[in-house]
Amino acid sequence: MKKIEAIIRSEKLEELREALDKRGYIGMTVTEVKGRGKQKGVMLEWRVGEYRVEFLPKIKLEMVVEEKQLNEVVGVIEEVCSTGKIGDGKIFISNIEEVIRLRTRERGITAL
Amino acid sequence: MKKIEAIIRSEKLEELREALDKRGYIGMTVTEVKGRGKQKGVMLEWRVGEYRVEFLPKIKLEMVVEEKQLNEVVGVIEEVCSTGKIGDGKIFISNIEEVIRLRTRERGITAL
Amino acid sequence: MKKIEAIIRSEKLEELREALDKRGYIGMTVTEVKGRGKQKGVMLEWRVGEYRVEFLPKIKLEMVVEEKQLNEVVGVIEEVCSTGKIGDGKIFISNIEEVIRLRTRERGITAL
Amino acid sequence: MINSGDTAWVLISTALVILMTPAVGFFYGGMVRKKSILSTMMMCLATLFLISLQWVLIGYTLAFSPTKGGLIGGLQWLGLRGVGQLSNPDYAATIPALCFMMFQAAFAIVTPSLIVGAFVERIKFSAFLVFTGLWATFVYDPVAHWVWGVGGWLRALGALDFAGGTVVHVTAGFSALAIAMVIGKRIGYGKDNMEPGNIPLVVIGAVLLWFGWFGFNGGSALAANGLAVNAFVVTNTAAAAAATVWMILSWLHRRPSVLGVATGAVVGLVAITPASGFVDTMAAIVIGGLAAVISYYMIVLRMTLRIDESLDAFACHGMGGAWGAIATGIFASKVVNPAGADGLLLGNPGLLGTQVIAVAATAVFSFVVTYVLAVLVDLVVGLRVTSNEELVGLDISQHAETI
Amino acid sequence: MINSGDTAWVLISTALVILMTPAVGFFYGGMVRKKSILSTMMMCLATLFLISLQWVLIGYTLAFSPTKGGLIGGLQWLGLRGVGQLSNPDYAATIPALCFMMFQAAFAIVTPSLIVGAFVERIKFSAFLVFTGLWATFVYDPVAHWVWGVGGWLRALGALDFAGGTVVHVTAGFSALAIAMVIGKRIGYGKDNMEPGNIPLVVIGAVLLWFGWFGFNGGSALAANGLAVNAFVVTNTAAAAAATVWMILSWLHRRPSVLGVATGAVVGLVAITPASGFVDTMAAIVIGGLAAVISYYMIVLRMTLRIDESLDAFACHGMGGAWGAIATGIFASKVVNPAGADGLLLGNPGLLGTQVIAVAATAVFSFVVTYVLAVLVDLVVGLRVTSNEELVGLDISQHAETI
Amino acid sequence: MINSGDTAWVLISTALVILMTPAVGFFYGGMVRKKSILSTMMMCLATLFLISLQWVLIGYTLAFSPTKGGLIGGLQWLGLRGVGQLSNPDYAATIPALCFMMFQAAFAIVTPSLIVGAFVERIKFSAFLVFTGLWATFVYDPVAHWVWGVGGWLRALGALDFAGGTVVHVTAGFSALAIAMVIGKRIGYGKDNMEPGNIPLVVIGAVLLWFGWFGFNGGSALAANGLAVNAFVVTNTAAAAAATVWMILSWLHRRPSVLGVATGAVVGLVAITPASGFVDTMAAIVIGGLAAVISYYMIVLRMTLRIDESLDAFACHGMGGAWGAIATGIFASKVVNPAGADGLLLGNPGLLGTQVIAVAATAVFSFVVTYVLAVLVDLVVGLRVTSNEELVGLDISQHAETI
Ligand SMILES: Nc1ncnc2c1ncn2[C@@H]1O[C@H](COP(=O)(O)OP(=O)(O)O)[C@@H](O)[C@H]1O
Ligand SMILES: Nc1ncnc2c1ncn2[C@@H]1O[C@H](COP(=O)(O)OP(=O)(O)O)[C@@H](O)[C@H]1O
Ligand SMILES: Nc1ncnc2c1ncn2[C@@H]1O[C@H](COP(=O)(O)OP(=O)(O)O)[C@@H](O)[C@H]1O
Repeated sequence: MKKIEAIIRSEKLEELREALDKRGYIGMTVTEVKGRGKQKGVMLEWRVGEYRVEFLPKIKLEMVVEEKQLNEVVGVIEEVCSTGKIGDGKIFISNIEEVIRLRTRERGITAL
Repeated sequence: MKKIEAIIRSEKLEELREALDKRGYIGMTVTEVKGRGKQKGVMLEWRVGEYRVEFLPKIKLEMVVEEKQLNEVVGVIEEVCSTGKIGDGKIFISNIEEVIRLRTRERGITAL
Repeated sequence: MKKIEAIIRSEKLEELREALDKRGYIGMTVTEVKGRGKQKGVMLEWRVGEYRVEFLPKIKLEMVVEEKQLNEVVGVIEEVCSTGKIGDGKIFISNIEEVIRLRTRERGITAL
Repeated sequence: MINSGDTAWVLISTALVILMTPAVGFFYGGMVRKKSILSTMMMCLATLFLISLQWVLIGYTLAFSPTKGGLIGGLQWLGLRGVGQLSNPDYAATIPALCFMMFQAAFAIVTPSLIVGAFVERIKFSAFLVFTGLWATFVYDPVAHWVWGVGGWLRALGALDFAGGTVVHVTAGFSALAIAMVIGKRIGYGKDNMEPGNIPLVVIGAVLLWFGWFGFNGGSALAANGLAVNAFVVTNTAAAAAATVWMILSWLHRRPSVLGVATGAVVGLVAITPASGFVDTMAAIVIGGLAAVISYYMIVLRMTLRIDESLDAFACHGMGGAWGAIATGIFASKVVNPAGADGLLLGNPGLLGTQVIAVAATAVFSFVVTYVLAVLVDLVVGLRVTSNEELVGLDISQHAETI
Repeated sequence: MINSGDTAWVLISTALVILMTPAVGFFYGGMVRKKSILSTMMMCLATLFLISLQWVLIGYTLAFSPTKGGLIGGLQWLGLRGVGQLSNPDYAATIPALCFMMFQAAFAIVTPSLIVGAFVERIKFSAFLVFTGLWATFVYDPVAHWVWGVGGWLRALGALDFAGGTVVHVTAGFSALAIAMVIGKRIGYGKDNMEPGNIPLVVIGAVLLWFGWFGFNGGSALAANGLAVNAFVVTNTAAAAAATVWMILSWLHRRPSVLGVATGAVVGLVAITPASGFVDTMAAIVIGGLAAVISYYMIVLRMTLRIDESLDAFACHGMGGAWGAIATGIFASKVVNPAGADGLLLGNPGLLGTQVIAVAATAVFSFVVTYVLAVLVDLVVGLRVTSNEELVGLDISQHAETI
Repeated sequence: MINSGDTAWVLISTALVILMTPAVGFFYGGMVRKKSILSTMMMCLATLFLISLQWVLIGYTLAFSPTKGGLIGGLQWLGLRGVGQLSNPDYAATIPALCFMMFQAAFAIVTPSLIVGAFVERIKFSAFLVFTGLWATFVYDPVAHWVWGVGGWLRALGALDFAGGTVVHVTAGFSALAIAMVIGKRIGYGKDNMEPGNIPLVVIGAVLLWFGWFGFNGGSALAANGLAVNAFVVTNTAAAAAATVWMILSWLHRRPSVLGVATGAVVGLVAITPASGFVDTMAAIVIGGLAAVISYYMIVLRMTLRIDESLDAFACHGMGGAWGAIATGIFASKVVNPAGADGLLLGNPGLLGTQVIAVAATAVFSFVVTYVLAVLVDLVVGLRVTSNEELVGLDISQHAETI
């Protein structure tokens, strides 16, 4: 199984969730994170003048999927989350050795 | 070394921490996340009527352990966090190549 | 590619970001987490007396880097974040199989 | 003759009512998504700044100086010329004219802030400022003159509005509906969940509104006398009754929520506003209780019709104010206020008719003029932010800030 | 004759005291775990709704209408019949009777909200509503009659309670202890950490309580006169003294915390309440300072005994109110209030005896009746949510909301 | 003779002003980083406790009892001896002397809390307490005597300060600059971003300040009369004008922020303070509008100079207060206040000269004495926490608490 970790723009989450929902991908975990990349930060207003915030709020979406689903899911994320502007985010893919569903104590792919 | 990533019900954290404590598992990192799975979301009250919240607050607990400890820790988590009701959560297990304790700059298992 | 996951003291983040910045490491994602380790918790004041908080606020910094950069980045983190006192934190290193830059849909090292 | 007790009471009441405008900002701000909380609070604050200036410069004279044919005041008191520390017995014999002016200022300020609920999370801040300035001048000031100005045509007709059921709530509510229709729905409305960003902030807002309303209604007696006390008591009672009924309605449906009771309380406060100087405590229970039922089901209807009048200023203020004005026609009693009139239940159906006319006139006028103003502002300035700005949230896009 | 200055003062004081009930909600709400903040605020809001109605319907007549044997008022003023815009010289000669009624309403409302601290995070919302309605009727109303009603037996005995040390704080505090014993500890009490969920909200609550207390004590003069001023000054002074002492005590222990000084301030306000119309500023320093010591160590004791009277209404209000009532017997002076009495320090030990009787009677009565009511409600409705609902938190389980 | 209306007004005004001290805590607390929010609120709360006690014990007599050569009051009223429920016509003929004392207490309390902005996030709590106690006694009390005490030398000179432009704002602002220079910059200042931790809390603070300021300025008439009303009206107007101008300035620069308008409003309130009993509404627009320009560019300058006077008490209060005092010399009019004087625009340049002297004297005195006190406290107690404590944040390190 593979873990897809996508750092995306916060405002894209709802649309992405729906797009994944439609193709039957329900299970996922999201975290509010702060990110920094090409888009180095943002200038915010202070009482007078502004200050740089070095980290921007982003959403980290984690999904563990079967290997054969990997491409489809990545495709959907690319579809929805690429705007072509700096700050779109990244996807990281890594290996997951085992999954356990706590409710049923099932293991492996059926536990997804 | 293995990383155990458990998505559990928030209200189980205290109990789980104690159970792990008792067996000598102290080191862990927890994050407040929002999850979505079989238990698709929850209906919350608005001023009138209700609305669906697509993501539920969950706790992500991360523990890096030696391979030989893996089964014991997973067992404790299953013990404490399975209620048999939808929303119990999942455990994901993956490989960790190196650990460093910042305080001492130790590496490997002794750094856990 | 490797993922460096460092659990550090919150107050070290700004310094670390700058140190990494100087060497050209810009991309990173940070999460506010709560941790527990040797430093078992902290006593906080209640109206009268105190209570133990079992988890302490920490920062989790995630960076995906090329393998050849690994040592340099780990070195910088050690440099900045080791105070020698309990609670300095840990670094976990794991493998990342693929990276995708959403903006350009580039894959692999160039996407970092 | 200036009476120090009356002046003390109207002054503190004025402070309480001024506090209500930011309180609306807390109440509304907590109900929108996290990315637009500051923007929502900001609009209410900006209303306070803008109308504070508009009122002393031009608003007060348009609303209260000697009438032009019952429709609008003149320019005699432009820039407060001649409005001083002596009393003006036309309006309040025992307090300085400047004190009456300021009490009225607080009403002129809070009213447009209520409309903010209609267009949160999608309006351009510049467009909002322009709209609010125009609205105060072309909707609020004339209606205030009709109902409260000496010689105003609704006042002459005998319409009763103790503290602003028509002037404040009907105008704001129907205007909210109009501008919501012009600006259109939020992206994702009816599909995405629109979680309230900060419910404790809603409660802080609601509580300060309740607190401020004692000045709103109690101060409208313009004296610290039995009538002020009556208004105070019925205000508290109606709010309690409405909150209780709302709690029951939502419990019947599923669960009694904090958002629900906070809304119910505000609706009760709205409904008792026009009646508070004319009805007694037992009537207040009925007025408040029924107001909750009316507004509750109006929200249900509004949602069914999929109109994104986002925070229900129409259902709460428009309908609540209309019901309160009509209820005044039913429950008013000269025992409570000899300077008022008896209502339907005391055998005088005429008052009810007058009240209905007052509600209809202010509702239609507010809706139509606001619709026109909104279309105009949309043409000239553009009402709405870009969809990208909307998705990012107004806090960042309009104010470069985050909570 | 109605005096406008007195009326203005009592009206605004009433508004201040009404603000205190939601303020208790903020104070308590910020002290519980994040999952039950809204539920805690909701209970205080619901107290405001419920008792606002209970009081105008039945509470006021039970507490203040002509006595039945010194124990309870009659039903003469049911639904406020005959309570109007003229004054009732039995209670306050210079303000409308309706004004006195409303000022008292605010006290009747805030008192049960104090008990909320005893059962947060585990009570069923329905059970809470039933309990609160019963408690107001069977505990508060009689005790208010005893102490403040014309003909009430403690009043007849000469007990002094300027603003509710016994009527408000002793009743609430001892009742909190009783119901905490019936409902039992929270799951995990003494084991899990029970982190306060929002300390700034605690501060907002404490600050609004301090602010409201000027109306509570100052308004109890029922006139804007020197006595009101005295009450105002000693109120501020006692709060400051108590907060300072609490700060020192917690510093000696380890660190001066915000939670600590906020608590200390409230304890000082509680303790000065019964005394505020009878003692001078220097006495206020002593009363407030000692109150902090007493309540501080009472919390230590309570924790040692592992009683989950969760937010220490007993230690703060029960003990603070008792100490204040007794201190009145020690420090009272006819120089401050000729209509009062001299206390022990001015050579009149009799007053101290009377005060002790008043405290003992209200404490025992409150504890016993509350215990019985709590057991009854537990039998009929069930006091406690299921353990699953408790673990999930009352916000979701009782109100389907999250902050 | 005690007048009940005047007493009611000054009492409620006092309550409003006392509310301002914690409001400063919210305003400042929301502007610092998350790790020191509680510490910032705590310092303002502690000011309230400490100076409440200092004032009744020693402060009031130093500031207001019969003069020692125009420089300081005597010890005649130590511990409030002789300050009672009768009026003292030297200060206010129609309210109890104790009422005047308490109103003044609120001013003495709020002033040192303004200085907190200078040293947030790095001061040792113990050092803060010592400094504040000394400052109140050696800076505030003398200056209050000079300007407001019978026989005070600036009062004798004819300097006008209706509600504390010099006594409150110039002293606090110049003292803030002095202690900021002594304590030095925060670690990372000018390098790390110093994100405001909670902007809604800033708004709550600003709103309560605005609300409280009606008591601050309106109450300074010491009666509920036309002058109080005038002060009330110009207060609101100047705040609105300043907020509007600040909004425009920051919009010209980039975006109108909530932080900006909140600051603007406070600056307008500061500037109108000394003038509020002497100028009319149109002058208030000018005074408020220019105040925003002055303080805005003073912050720009302060940042350019890289002085970490962290929350700009100097730019906002020091400069705002100085400008307001000077503006009084320009715009004052005997039409508004026959007991005042005419200013420059009405042909009396003398007043302007006196005002400049008053500003200069209080500014220099405050700066110098504060500098000396700060150095002394640094030597004896140590002003600053360790760098580790600073990095962890003052909430944990000084108070063992987290939000
Ligand atoms: N090397 C990295 N490791 C971890 N997270 C990264 C890395 N590079 C970027 N990110 C995350 O991705 C987000 C978007 O990166 P950015 O460079 O701004 O986007 P893009 O280059 O796609 O326009 C960042 O905010 C950060 O959270
Ligand atoms: N495929 C997945 N990838 C990542 N997280 C998941 C996945 N499936 C479930 N989760 C997480 O596990 C939580 C529980 O899942 P759910 O399906 O509701 O539980 P269960 O099926 O065990 O009753 C979810 O809220 C989500 O956070
Ligand atoms: N085995 C582990 N798995 C996951 N996180 C851990 C583990 N051990 C420690 N941590 C994280 O590292 C942080 C620091 O650990 P701690 O033992 O206090 O530090 P140190 O031993 O370096 O002084 C903890 O707060 C926790 O977040």
